[in-house]
Amino acid sequence: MSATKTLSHAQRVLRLYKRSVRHMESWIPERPAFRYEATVLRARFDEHKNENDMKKAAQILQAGEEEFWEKQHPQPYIFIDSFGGTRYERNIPAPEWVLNKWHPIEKARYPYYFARREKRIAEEQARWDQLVEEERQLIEQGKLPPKEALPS
Amino acid sequence: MRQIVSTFLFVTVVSGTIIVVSSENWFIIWVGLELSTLALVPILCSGFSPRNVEADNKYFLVQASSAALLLNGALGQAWLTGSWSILDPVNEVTSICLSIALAFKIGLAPVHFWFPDVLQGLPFFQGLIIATWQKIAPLILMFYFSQLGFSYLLITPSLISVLIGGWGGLNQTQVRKILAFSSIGNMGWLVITSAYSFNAAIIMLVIYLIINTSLFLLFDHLKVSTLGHLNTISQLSPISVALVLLVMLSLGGLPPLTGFILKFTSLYFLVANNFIILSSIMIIGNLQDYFFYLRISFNTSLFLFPQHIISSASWRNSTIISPLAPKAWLSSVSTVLSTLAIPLTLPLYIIT
Amino acid sequence: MVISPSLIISSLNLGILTILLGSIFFFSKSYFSKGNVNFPLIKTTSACLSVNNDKEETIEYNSGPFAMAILKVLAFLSVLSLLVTCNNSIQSINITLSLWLSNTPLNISLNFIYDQYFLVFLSVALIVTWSIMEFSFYYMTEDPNSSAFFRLLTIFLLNMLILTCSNSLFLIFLGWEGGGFLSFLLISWWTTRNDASSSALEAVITNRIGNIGLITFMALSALNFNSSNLTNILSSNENLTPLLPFLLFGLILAAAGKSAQFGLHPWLPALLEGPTPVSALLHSSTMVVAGVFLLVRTSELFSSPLITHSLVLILGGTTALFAASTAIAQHDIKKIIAYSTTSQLGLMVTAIGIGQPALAFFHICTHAFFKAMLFLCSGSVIHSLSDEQDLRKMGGLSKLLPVTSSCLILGSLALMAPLLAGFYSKDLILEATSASVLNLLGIVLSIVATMLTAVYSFRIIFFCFSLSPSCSSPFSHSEENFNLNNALLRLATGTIASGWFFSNLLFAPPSFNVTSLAKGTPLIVPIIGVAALFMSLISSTSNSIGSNAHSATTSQWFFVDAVHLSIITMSLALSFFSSRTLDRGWQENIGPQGIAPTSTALSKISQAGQIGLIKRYILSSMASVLVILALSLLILS
Amino acid sequence: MALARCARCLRFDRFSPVVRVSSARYASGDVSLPGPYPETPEERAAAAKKYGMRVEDYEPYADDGWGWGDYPKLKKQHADDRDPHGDWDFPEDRRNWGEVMHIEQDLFVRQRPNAYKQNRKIPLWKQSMILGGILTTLATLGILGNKYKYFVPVGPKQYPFNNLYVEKGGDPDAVPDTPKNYTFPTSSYI
Repeated sequence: MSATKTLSHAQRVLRLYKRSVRHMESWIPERPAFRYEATVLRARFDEHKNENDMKKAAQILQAGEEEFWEKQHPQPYIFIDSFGGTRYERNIPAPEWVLNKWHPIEKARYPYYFARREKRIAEEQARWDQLVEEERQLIEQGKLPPKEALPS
Repeated sequence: MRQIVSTFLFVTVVSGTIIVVSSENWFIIWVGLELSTLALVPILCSGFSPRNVEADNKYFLVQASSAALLLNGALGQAWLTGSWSILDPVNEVTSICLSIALAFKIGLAPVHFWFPDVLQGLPFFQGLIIATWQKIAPLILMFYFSQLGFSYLLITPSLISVLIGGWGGLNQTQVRKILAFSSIGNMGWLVITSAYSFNAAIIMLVIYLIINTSLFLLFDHLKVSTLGHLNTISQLSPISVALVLLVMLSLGGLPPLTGFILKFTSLYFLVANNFIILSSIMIIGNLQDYFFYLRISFNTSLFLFPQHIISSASWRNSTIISPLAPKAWLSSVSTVLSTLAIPLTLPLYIIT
Repeated sequence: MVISPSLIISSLNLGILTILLGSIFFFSKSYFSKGNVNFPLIKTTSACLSVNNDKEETIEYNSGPFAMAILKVLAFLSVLSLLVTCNNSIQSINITLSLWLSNTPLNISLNFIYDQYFLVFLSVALIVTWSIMEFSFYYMTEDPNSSAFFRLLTIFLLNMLILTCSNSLFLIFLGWEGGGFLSFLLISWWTTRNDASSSALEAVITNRIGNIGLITFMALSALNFNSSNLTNILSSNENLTPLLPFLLFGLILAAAGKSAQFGLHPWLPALLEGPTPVSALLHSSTMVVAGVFLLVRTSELFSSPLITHSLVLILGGTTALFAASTAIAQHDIKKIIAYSTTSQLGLMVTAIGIGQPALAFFHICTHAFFKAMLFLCSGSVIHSLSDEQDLRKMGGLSKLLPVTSSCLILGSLALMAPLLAGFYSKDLILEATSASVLNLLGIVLSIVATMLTAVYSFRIIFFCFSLSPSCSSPFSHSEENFNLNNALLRLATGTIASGWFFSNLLFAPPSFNVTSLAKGTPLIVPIIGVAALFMSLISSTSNSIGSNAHSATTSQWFFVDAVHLSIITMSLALSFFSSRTLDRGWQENIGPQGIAPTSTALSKISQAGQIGLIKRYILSSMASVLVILALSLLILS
Repeated sequence: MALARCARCLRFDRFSPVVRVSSARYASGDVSLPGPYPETPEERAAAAKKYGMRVEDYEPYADDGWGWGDYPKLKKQHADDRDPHGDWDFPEDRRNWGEVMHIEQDLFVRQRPNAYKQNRKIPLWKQSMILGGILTTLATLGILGNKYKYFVPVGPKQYPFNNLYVEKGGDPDAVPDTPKNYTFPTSSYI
C-alpha cells in the first residue's frame, strides 16, 4: 500500500456531517432533544448545499470543521464492534486453517464435520485446478497474454 | 545378562555401600568399596558396545588405583596407631593418601578427568548408578574425614572442582558430559560444606541425589544424548518440557525449588564461618554451571529449532507412559521431590 | 468433653482453605448437543474430552457448577464459624503449620492468624464470590473457554484468603502476588483484544510498583525485627527505630499500588477490559481492598508519627475526590462504578489516616456487598443489551429489567440512605473525621467526595432508568435466570442487612462526640449533590459544554497522558547515561565482550585435559595432586 | 492566530486532505542496517535510497556516539494514531511489510500507552498545567490544613485537679469541691 489518498470536498463535508451528528448524539442522550438539534444541524448544512463558489465553500467547510473541533465530545459514543468499542477484537475466531493442523485423533471426535470438510476441500481444489486449466488453454489459444509461471 | 545375575550384582553393589557406611574399620571399608566396584563392573558393560567397554575399563582402572591408595593409607594408619578404626586421629601422610583416594572415587577436581569420559560412555541408567549411588559411600567417608581436623586439603580441591565444573561444562554439547561436569561442581559444594557442618552436608547430599536421579531418569526416558536432541522433547512429551525445565533450574538453585536449599544451606554455613571471599568464588563457578543449565532449559522449552520438527502442530501427540512402571513411578516421585520439597527439608534437619 | 470454640474455628477455617485448594482440580459434567456445524471452530480450546456420536451430543466438563456448589457449602461453613465467634469473644488464633525455611536466623514459617478481621472477611468474600460465581455462570455461557474462567476465579479467591489469613509476611506476599497475577490473567481474558492486553500490562506494572513497597517492608522488617511474622513485628517494642519511616513508606506504597490510590490509580479503570464478573470480584470487592487490609493489619505501626497519618489522610482524600469527580463525567457504566470503587477505597484509606482501622475494615465489608451487587447489575444490563456499555444507550430499562434496576437503585442508595450497609460505615468514618484533630483538608475532601458520590450514583439511575428507551438492538435476553436473580437478591439482602449485622453483632464501633451539624453532614451533603445534579442535567442536555473543567473530569484530570509522556521523556533522558555509558560503553567491554571470551578460553583450556587416555588422566591427576600438596606445604610451613 | 487554528485543524487527520502518505520501505536485498553515518551528499542519497525515502525527507540521527549510523529520523507516531481501517500488511500491528520503523519502535506499538497522541483538543502543556494546578492547590491546602487543624469542641475542656483550680490562680485555701464529671456505672449484676 503506497497510494496517497486525498479526500474530495464532498467527502470532507459528508464526514464532517456524520461526525457532527454522532458527537451531538453523544452530547444529548435524550432522544427527542437530540432529534430536534439534529434537524437544526441538518438545516445548517442544507443552507449551503447550493454553494457553487468553490472558494467560499472551502471557507465554510473550514469554519465548520473548526466549530466541530471546538464542540467535539471528549468521550464520543463508539459502537461496540468498531475500533475502540467495548467488544472490538473480542474472541476473534481462530482461522480456518487451524483445523488442518489438528491431529487425526482430535479430528475423529467430529467425524461428520470433518468428512464434509474433506469433501469441500476436495471440491475446492478440483475447481481451482479446472480454472487453472482453462486459463492455460486460453493462453495457448492466444486469447490471454502469457504468464511467467503457472502452477502446474 | 540374566536377571538373576543382574539382581545378584545389584544386591552386591548395594550391600557394598551399606557395609562402607555402617562400619568403622578401615579394612572393612576397603572391602565394601571393592565389593561395590567389582559388582558394578559387569553391570556397566552390560550393553557391551566398544564405548561401553572402554568406559568400563577406565572406571575399573581408576577405582582400582584409588582402592590401592586407600588400602595403602589404611595400612599406614593401622601401622602407626595399631588400630583400624576410622575414629583414630590421622597422620598427615595417611590422611593425604586417604583423601586422594576418596577424591578419586567421587571425582573431585584435580582427579576428576575420568568422570566425564566414563559417564559419556555409559547409558543413562548405568550413569545414574555411577553419578548417584556410587558416590554415597565415599562422600560419607569424606564427611567423616573432614570432621577429623584438617580441611585445607579438602577446601582447595573443592574450590577447584567448583570452577572446573563450570568451565568444563560451558563448551559441551553432550548432555551426559554436561551432567558429569555439573556433578563435579556439586561435589565441590558438598565437600566444602562438610568441612563446616556434617548435617548440612548430609542434607545437601540427599537433595542432590534426588535431583540428579530425576534428571538422569528424565533424560533416560527421553533418550536425549546431545543438546541438539533437546528440541524433540517438546514434540515427544510436552509435559517433560516443564519437568526438564524445573528440575534443571532446581539443580541450579532457583529459590522456590528444592535445589535452592542446596545452595542456601551451603552458603549459610560458609558465610556464618566467615568464608565470604571463597564462597563468592564458588558462586561464580555456580553461575557458569547455571549458564549451561539454562542452555539446556532454553533448548528444551523456548527454542523452536528449524530442523527435526515432525510437524508444526504435532505437540498435541503425547507419549503414553504406563503409570505403574517402576521407572515412571521413580522418576515422577523424584521429580516432584526435586522441585517442590522445600518444606520437607525441615524433617531432614530433624533426622540428621 | 469440652470443645473449645477456637478449635472449631481453626478447624473450620483450615478445612475451608483445604477444600478450596482441592476444588480447583475438579470438573462437573454437562451435556450439550452438537447441532452447530461450526462447533469445532468455536470450541477449539474448550475441554471437550469425549464424544458420543450416536446421541449427537458431547459431554463437556465444566468447572462452573462444581465451583458454585463448593462455594455455597464453604460460605455456609464460614458463616458458621463467624457465628461461633460472635458468641465467644475470641481475639485471635495463631496457627503455625511448619517452618518454611529452616536453620536461618530469620523466622520464616507457615503461620496463619484467625482473628476477627479474617473471619468476617472470609464470610464476606465467600458469600460475594459465591454470588459472583453464579452470576458468571450466567454471564460467561457463550465464552469458548468458560471452564478455565471459573477455575481462575477460585484460584484467585484462594490467594485472597491466604493473603488475609496469613501472619507470615512471605505468605502475605504469596497471596499478594497471586492476586496480582490472577488479575493479570483475568483482565487479559479476551486475549485477542489489544486493549485488554495493554490494560493487563498496565495493571501488572503498577502492581510491581506497589510490590516494591511490600518488598521494602519485608526486607526492612526482616532486618529490623528478625522475623517475618506480623505479630512479632507489631508487638516488638523497637518501634522507634530510625528505619520506621522507610517501613511506613513501604507499607503506604504497597497499599497505594494495590488499592489504586492517587498516583497509582490508572490501572483500576483499565481493568474493566476484563469480563464483568472479574470486575465485580477482583476490582471492587476483594483484591483492591488488599492494600487497605494490609494497612489495617499493620495499623499499629502507624501509631507514633503524626505526619504519616496526615499523609495517608491526604492521599485517601485526594483519591476519593479525584475518583468521584472523574466518575461524574464518565459514560461507560462500568467505568463509573469502577471510579466509585476508587473513591470508596480513598475513603477507607482516609479512615486509616484518622487512626480508625476498624472503621476502614467495616467499610471494606459493607462495600464488598453493594459494590459487587452494582457490578453484577451493570453486568446484567450489559448482557441484556448484548455488550453495550455506554450509559447513553441505556434508557428506560426499569420496565424491562425490574430486578436489576431495583438492585441498581438499592446499590446506589446504599452509600447515602440511612439503614443501608454503606451508610453505617461511611457515616462513622465521616463522624470520626470530624471528631479528630487532624488535617483540615482531609475532612473537606471526604465531604466533597461524599457529595460527588451522590451525584454519580444518581446519574446512573437517571440515565439507565428514567430516560426514554434508546437501546439500539432489540432485547435478546431476559433476566429470568436463576443464576442471575439469586445472586442479585442475595447481595441485595447483604446490602440491606450487613451494615446492621456487623455494627450491632460483630464490631463494637467507637462512638464520637460530634456536633449535630457534623452528624447531619452525611445525610445533608448527598441531597445537595443530587439537587446540583438535576440542575446541571436540565441545563446540560440541550447544548454542549466546551469548558476545560468538563474535559478535565472526563479525561481523568489528564493524569494518564501527562504522566505517561513525562515518564517516557524522563526515562529516555536517563537512558542517555545508562545506554551510552553502560550498555554501549565499558559495561559492554567487560560483560559480553569480556566475560564470554575469557570463560570460553578457560573452558577450552580445561577441555584440553580431556583427551580420553586413562594413563594420562591418572598421571595428570597425580601430578596436579602433587602440585597442590607441594604448594600447601610451602604455604603452611 | 487564525493561522495557528487552521494548522491545528489540519492536524486532525480525518479532515486533513492527505489521509495517509506512503511509508518508507527497505530496499530489498542484503543490506546491513544501519550502515555507517553518511558524510557526503552521495552517501546520503544512497542511504535514503536504501531506506526507500526521498533525499529531502531523509535525515539521519546526529553522529554523537549512539551508534545509530545512517538510520533515518522518523516521525513519532503511535500505532493507535494510524488508520485502523487501513489496508495494512499486518493489520493487528498497523504496519506494512518491510516498513522502516522508528528507532524507538517499542514505544509506539499498540500495547504501549499512546503518549504521542496527535490532535489533542486541549494541548499537552495545558493539560499538564491543569493537572499541576490541581495538585499544587491540593498540596498547598494540605500544608495549610496541617497548620490550622480542624476541631470542633463539643464540650468545655476538663482538667484534673479540680480543673487546675490552684494552677489557674485560685485561692489554695478555699478549694471548692471536686466536680463530678463522670461516674462509672455500677454493674447491675452485683
